[in-house]
Amino acid sequence: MNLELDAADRDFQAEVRAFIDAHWPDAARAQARDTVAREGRPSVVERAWFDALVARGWSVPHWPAAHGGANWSPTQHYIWARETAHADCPEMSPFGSRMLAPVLYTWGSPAQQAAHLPPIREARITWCQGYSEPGAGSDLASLTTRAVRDGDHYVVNGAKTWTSGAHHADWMFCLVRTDPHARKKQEGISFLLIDMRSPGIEIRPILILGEQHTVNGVTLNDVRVPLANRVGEENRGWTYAKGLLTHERTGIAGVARSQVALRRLRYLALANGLDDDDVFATKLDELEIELLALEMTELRTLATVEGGGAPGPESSILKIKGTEIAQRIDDLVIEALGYYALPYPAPQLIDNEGPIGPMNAVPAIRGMLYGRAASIFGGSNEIQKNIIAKAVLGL
Amino acid sequence: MNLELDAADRDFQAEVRAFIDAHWPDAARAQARDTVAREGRPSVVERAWFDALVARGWSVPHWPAAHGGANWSPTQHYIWARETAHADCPEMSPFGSRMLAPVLYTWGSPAQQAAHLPPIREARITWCQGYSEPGAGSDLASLTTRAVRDGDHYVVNGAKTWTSGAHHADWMFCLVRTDPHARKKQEGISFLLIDMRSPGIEIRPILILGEQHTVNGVTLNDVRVPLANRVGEENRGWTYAKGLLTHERTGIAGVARSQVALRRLRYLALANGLDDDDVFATKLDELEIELLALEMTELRTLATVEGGGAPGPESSILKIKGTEIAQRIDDLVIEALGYYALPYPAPQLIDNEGPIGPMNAVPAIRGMLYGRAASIFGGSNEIQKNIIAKAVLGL
Amino acid sequence: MDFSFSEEQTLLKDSVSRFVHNDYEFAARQKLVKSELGYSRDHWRTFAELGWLGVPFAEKDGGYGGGPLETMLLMEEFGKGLVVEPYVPTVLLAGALLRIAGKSAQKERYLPRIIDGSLQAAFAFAEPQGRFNLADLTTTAKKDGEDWLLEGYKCVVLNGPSADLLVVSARTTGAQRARTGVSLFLVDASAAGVSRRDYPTVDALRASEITFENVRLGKDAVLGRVGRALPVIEQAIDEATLAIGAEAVGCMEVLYKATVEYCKTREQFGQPIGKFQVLQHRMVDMFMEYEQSKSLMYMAAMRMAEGYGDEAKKAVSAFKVQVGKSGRFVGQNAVQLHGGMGMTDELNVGHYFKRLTTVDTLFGNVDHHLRRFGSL
Amino acid sequence: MDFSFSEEQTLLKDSVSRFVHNDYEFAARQKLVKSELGYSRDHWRTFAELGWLGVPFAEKDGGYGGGPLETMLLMEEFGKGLVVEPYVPTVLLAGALLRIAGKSAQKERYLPRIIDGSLQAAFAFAEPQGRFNLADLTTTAKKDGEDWLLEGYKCVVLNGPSADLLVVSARTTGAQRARTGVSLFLVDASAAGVSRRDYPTVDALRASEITFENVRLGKDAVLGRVGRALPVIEQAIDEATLAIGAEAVGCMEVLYKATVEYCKTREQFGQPIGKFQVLQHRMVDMFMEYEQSKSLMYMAAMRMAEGYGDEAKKAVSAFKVQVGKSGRFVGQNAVQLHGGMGMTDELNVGHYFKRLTTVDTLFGNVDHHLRRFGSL
Repeated sequence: MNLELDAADRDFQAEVRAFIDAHWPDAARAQARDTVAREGRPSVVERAWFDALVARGWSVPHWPAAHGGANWSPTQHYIWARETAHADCPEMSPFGSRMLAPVLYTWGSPAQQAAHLPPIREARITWCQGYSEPGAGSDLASLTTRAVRDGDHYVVNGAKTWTSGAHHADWMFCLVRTDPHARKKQEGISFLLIDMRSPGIEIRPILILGEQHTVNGVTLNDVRVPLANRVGEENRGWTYAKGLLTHERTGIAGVARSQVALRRLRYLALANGLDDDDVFATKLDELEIELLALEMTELRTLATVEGGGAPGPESSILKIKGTEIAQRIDDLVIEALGYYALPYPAPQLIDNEGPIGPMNAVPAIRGMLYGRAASIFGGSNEIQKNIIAKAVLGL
Repeated sequence: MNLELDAADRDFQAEVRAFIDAHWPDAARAQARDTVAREGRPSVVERAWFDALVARGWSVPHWPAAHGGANWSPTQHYIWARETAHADCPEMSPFGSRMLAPVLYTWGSPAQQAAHLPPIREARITWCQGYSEPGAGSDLASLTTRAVRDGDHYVVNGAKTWTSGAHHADWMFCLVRTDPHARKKQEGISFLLIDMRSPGIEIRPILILGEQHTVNGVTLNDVRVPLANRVGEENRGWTYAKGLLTHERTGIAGVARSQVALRRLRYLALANGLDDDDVFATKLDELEIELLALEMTELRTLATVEGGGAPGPESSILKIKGTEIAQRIDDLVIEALGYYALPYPAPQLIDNEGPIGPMNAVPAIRGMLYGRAASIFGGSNEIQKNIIAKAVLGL
Repeated sequence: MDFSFSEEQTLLKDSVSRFVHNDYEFAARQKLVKSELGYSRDHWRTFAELGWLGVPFAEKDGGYGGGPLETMLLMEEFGKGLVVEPYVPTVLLAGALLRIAGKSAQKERYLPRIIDGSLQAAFAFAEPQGRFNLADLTTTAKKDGEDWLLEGYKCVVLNGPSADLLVVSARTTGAQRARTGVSLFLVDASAAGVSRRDYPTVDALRASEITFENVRLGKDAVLGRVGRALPVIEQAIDEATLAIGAEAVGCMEVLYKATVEYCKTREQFGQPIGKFQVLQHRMVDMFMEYEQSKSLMYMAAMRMAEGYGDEAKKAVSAFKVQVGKSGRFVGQNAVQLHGGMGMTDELNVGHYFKRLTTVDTLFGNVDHHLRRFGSL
Repeated sequence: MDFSFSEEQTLLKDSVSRFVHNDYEFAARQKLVKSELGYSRDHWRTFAELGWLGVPFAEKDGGYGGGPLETMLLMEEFGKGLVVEPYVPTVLLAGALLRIAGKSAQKERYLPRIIDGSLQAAFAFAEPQGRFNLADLTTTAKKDGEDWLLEGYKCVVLNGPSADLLVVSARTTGAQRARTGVSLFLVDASAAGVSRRDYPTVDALRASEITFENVRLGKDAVLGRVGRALPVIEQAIDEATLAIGAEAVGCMEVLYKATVEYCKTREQFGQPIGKFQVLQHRMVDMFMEYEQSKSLMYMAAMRMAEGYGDEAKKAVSAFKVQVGKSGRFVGQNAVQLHGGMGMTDELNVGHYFKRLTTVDTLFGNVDHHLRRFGSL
């Protein structure tokens, strides 16, 4: 047992750091840190970063090598996640690269793989996810969007909701009901790829707490989708969608992101006259210890995976603790800011006249509000605990 | 709205204080504070206190005046509870005076009232409660102790558990099943008074965490109980037992006891070098605020009752918050004691050689251990929350 | 001991409650907050007509003759409707400072206009370096003959954009954090040397950063005794703290009840989610937090009504600690239990959550008031 | 990074596990703790025969050549059985002090007897006024010619009743809390001037209050450098802290699993109580606390194995904070979910709870280690 990186991993770490230094300049870093994150198309510096990744073959390192993945060990993935988070590097949209791609390279046809994997790898095309529906929140499988065959097309009718980035996306991967009479509700669902330019698609912004526009309602009215855009077999879509939920565990805890956030919080506390405050310092130290524990829990999971095993029961903690810690950091940022937690000017105002209060006060309150979603979306923490109770504790 | 006591209540408070000064000397107070509470018969000073109460007509103030109650207003009861707690006065065993007596003066026969109420009022006879059974914990109504008629007697067979003070008690009030075929399990239960000297009763001590003997298992083998010792109608015992659960709310929050405990904790913290410790001080202040809130919640309940109303929804908080606060104080006492939380000598050793460490270290750890029962016995806090969810929130 | 309300108090409470219920539905409120002004001048006139703007002022000053209990009742109802009209800055902050420290001439000049709704005011007290310490001031006022010259910077001045009158705390003598040497000045918002940067706050109110550059003030601009203003400021802030705490109690009541209703109707996995025991207990916890906050609200209001002193300060701080913690718990869990819907701008739940977050910060957060409670 | 155990480590763990499983059932343990001695000399001999008493000592000193990782593995298994034999005071405290600071002659005299099980020892370091500050000493040792005279009082000395050898911290120079001027002395428990008051502790171990009155010690009684013992003491205490933390992790594993099993079988209201969602989530929380503790246990052991310095101290303190909090949560809820049964002396659950409570206090509680973590 030891915590040191071995020589090969240390070399890799150095390589990663050099790459970041070369392609993600300090100015970009500072800007990423101190401004409100923007949705949509990458900015110029972000585009340059993604291009460098593509050139280096590191844009989708977790994919199979045959499709352009980097063949990294879990430890290398861990190093990559940590180093890029600490440098505030932009992340590729997860919808294409982490959520759809595993479905495509596992169950997609060769034609689908050839058409869709390269643009995702090159960050040229953005995807959104059409899973949630009004009325079916955590109970995803009770979705009602219907797809009916009409010649070599499906005709799709229904509504999706909480669709992140639908207003920027070129494509949507979507669960639809193809057999309303299936014995179990999970068994009548298919997995479709839908071009967002198709006639009949309407997008309605859903503003999130504090007027942030990231999610949307999407209505589908007689949208025609070629049968060739169905992934895998008809009525087996639930299996594919569910499979990918267990596919991706690295990074789910957000340890590196929280480490960066906690470091900034310490700086903020110092800048806000809290340096002598034992009670506040205690809260930071408690959080840091919880985060250390989470990091070690993640490393234990990595070690199991690296040893060829399946992630152990400890891995099920990652999402719950990860979101709890991230939300707690957000809360303490608000505490540290004092009165400067209140101003909430429109982004244009900041662009024109500069921030109000300390540099990162505005992203902070925005982040806190949006961060409440972390324990709701993608399976609420209550659902996560139900899963652990059943799957791990056998209750 | 105001918090001041009115003139009459201030007079009453003065009267109570004078009474306590006269009948509960400082030496008794100090001893009550610094030694392990003992089970069983009252000590000499305690006996004198109870005698004074009886003489003054204050031993069972909450009873109807006809049976020897004091006809106090809710505010007077509150004043009494507060003053006696702050002076560490002994409390009468609740089993006779608070749990059985209301059943007797409401549903008991004149003969039962004449036989049993006076000795309870005079603290001459002690009672224990035969409700819980092995196998039926929070689910009280599924009890299986059987009572079968045989002439003018019932013959009782079964087992009771968690019976506090059975080893000192003269009598037990007991729920037994008289109709095993009743439609609902609540409907076949009767309420019996059983002389603990009856042949066929066996008492087995159940030692509680830390070898404390307060509760017992009681086995009943062909115990003969005169029909005349059944309270009320046959098979209606559940109604009587349940009725008394809502009968008695004052003091359920233990506010005065917790105030005393918190004051001592502050003293203990000072004596243990924690006077400069902001983090510990913060914990005490947080608790004090919670306790203030609880006291006000209790006063709001009192005010409603005093105004002739039924206790409002706020009263359902009293038990949950009361036990949470009391247990939290116990935990902080252990923290304050440091290493002196560890010694656990037998009481005889303390009697012979004096305490180990600060005067109240030993009662403290004993109290902490026993205090864990507060959120379990008498309807666990989980059950209490189920009740609030249903009865107050309508869920 | 008496927990009942007088007939007058009940009438006041009912009239505010009726207004919130009939004239302040959520959609209309959302239109208001998106308007240029950020609130409704019509509503403000209604407040004046119903006498609410005069609640805390003495009858001889043209007011209603109310006190902390009346303010509490009114603000609790305002909280239920998330009322955005600038009652706190104008009536409860600037108004209280004038009420407590104003000379007759000052009262006569300003109070009638506050009470009749024609004057908007703000209290500029916070500074970027000062956190919640009311005495930590770098803004200064220096004597120049008979006049004063005011120089400095105030942050997050609530109602700054609308205020005609600014009450400004400034240091006239002493070190940056000394308890003495603090003075109050009445400043015309349009005076030369006063410049503002206006913005909305996260809870949809309006505030300003205000710079004072060499602002010349006459000697009648001094409010109260020179160098002795801190106790006056503390009292006004404590009154306002009680008020926004009561508002938060109103918010919590709406939130816990809305959550219960939502969970009774929202179905998942074939049953209303209110049947899940974990959510039931969470709502019980929300309910208990609300009730405990309400208890301390009553205590704080009664202590303030008994007279302003250490007992009252301690009670207000205890209440603010409770409201800070309970508000966070109730707000976060109302959002959580409403799931995705709780995250949206269109549902009212998130807006109550934002207001509760702001209330925790305003006039000192949990840690600040916990420390103050312990020190009294 | 490597989270796997060596073959030797696995063998050690398995052998301790087997012992606990086969020879340490709860009923037998309960008989032991009620005996005069409070533990079993037979077991102690077994520990010696299996080499466990030599685990942390170098092979050249006759030991097993293990380190923090081996101690962690052994203690975690001990924790599962609530082993009461005085391994911590004899091997891990007194033993560590001798190992770290002992001169060859001292090691040769004592270590073989610790390793073969013929010597019982204790470390007398705590004083009533000192709380968790290892340097806060009123016990003094003064030079008298070539000799030392030891004078003072030590509290809650674990294994005091059985100890043949006492290692005693005392102040030889400096102010009561100074970091320098602390020395260690080897004292024969039967020496003139040593008197004890023995008692059981709440977790069924044995301890003593020990008075030293004018105890005369030869110069070879000094362990390590005069006046420079504090770093040695800190290291020994940190090693022991890791060890009892690992023990607590073992306790938590037993408790969360026992609670899950109990809730699967215990029926109330017509179903196993493990079907109630609130209890399910509580057990999930217990499980998570256990896993998080285990994670920091690995971290602390690995950091200690890398070498003793600030990184190691910080990791041990982080671990102790986690164990203190998690232990309290898991212990209290194991009792709560076992209901009345959890309160009884006859069921093992309450005994694990008591041990977890004690572990939180021993060598500094949560607040102490939180502060130390923040200061490093």
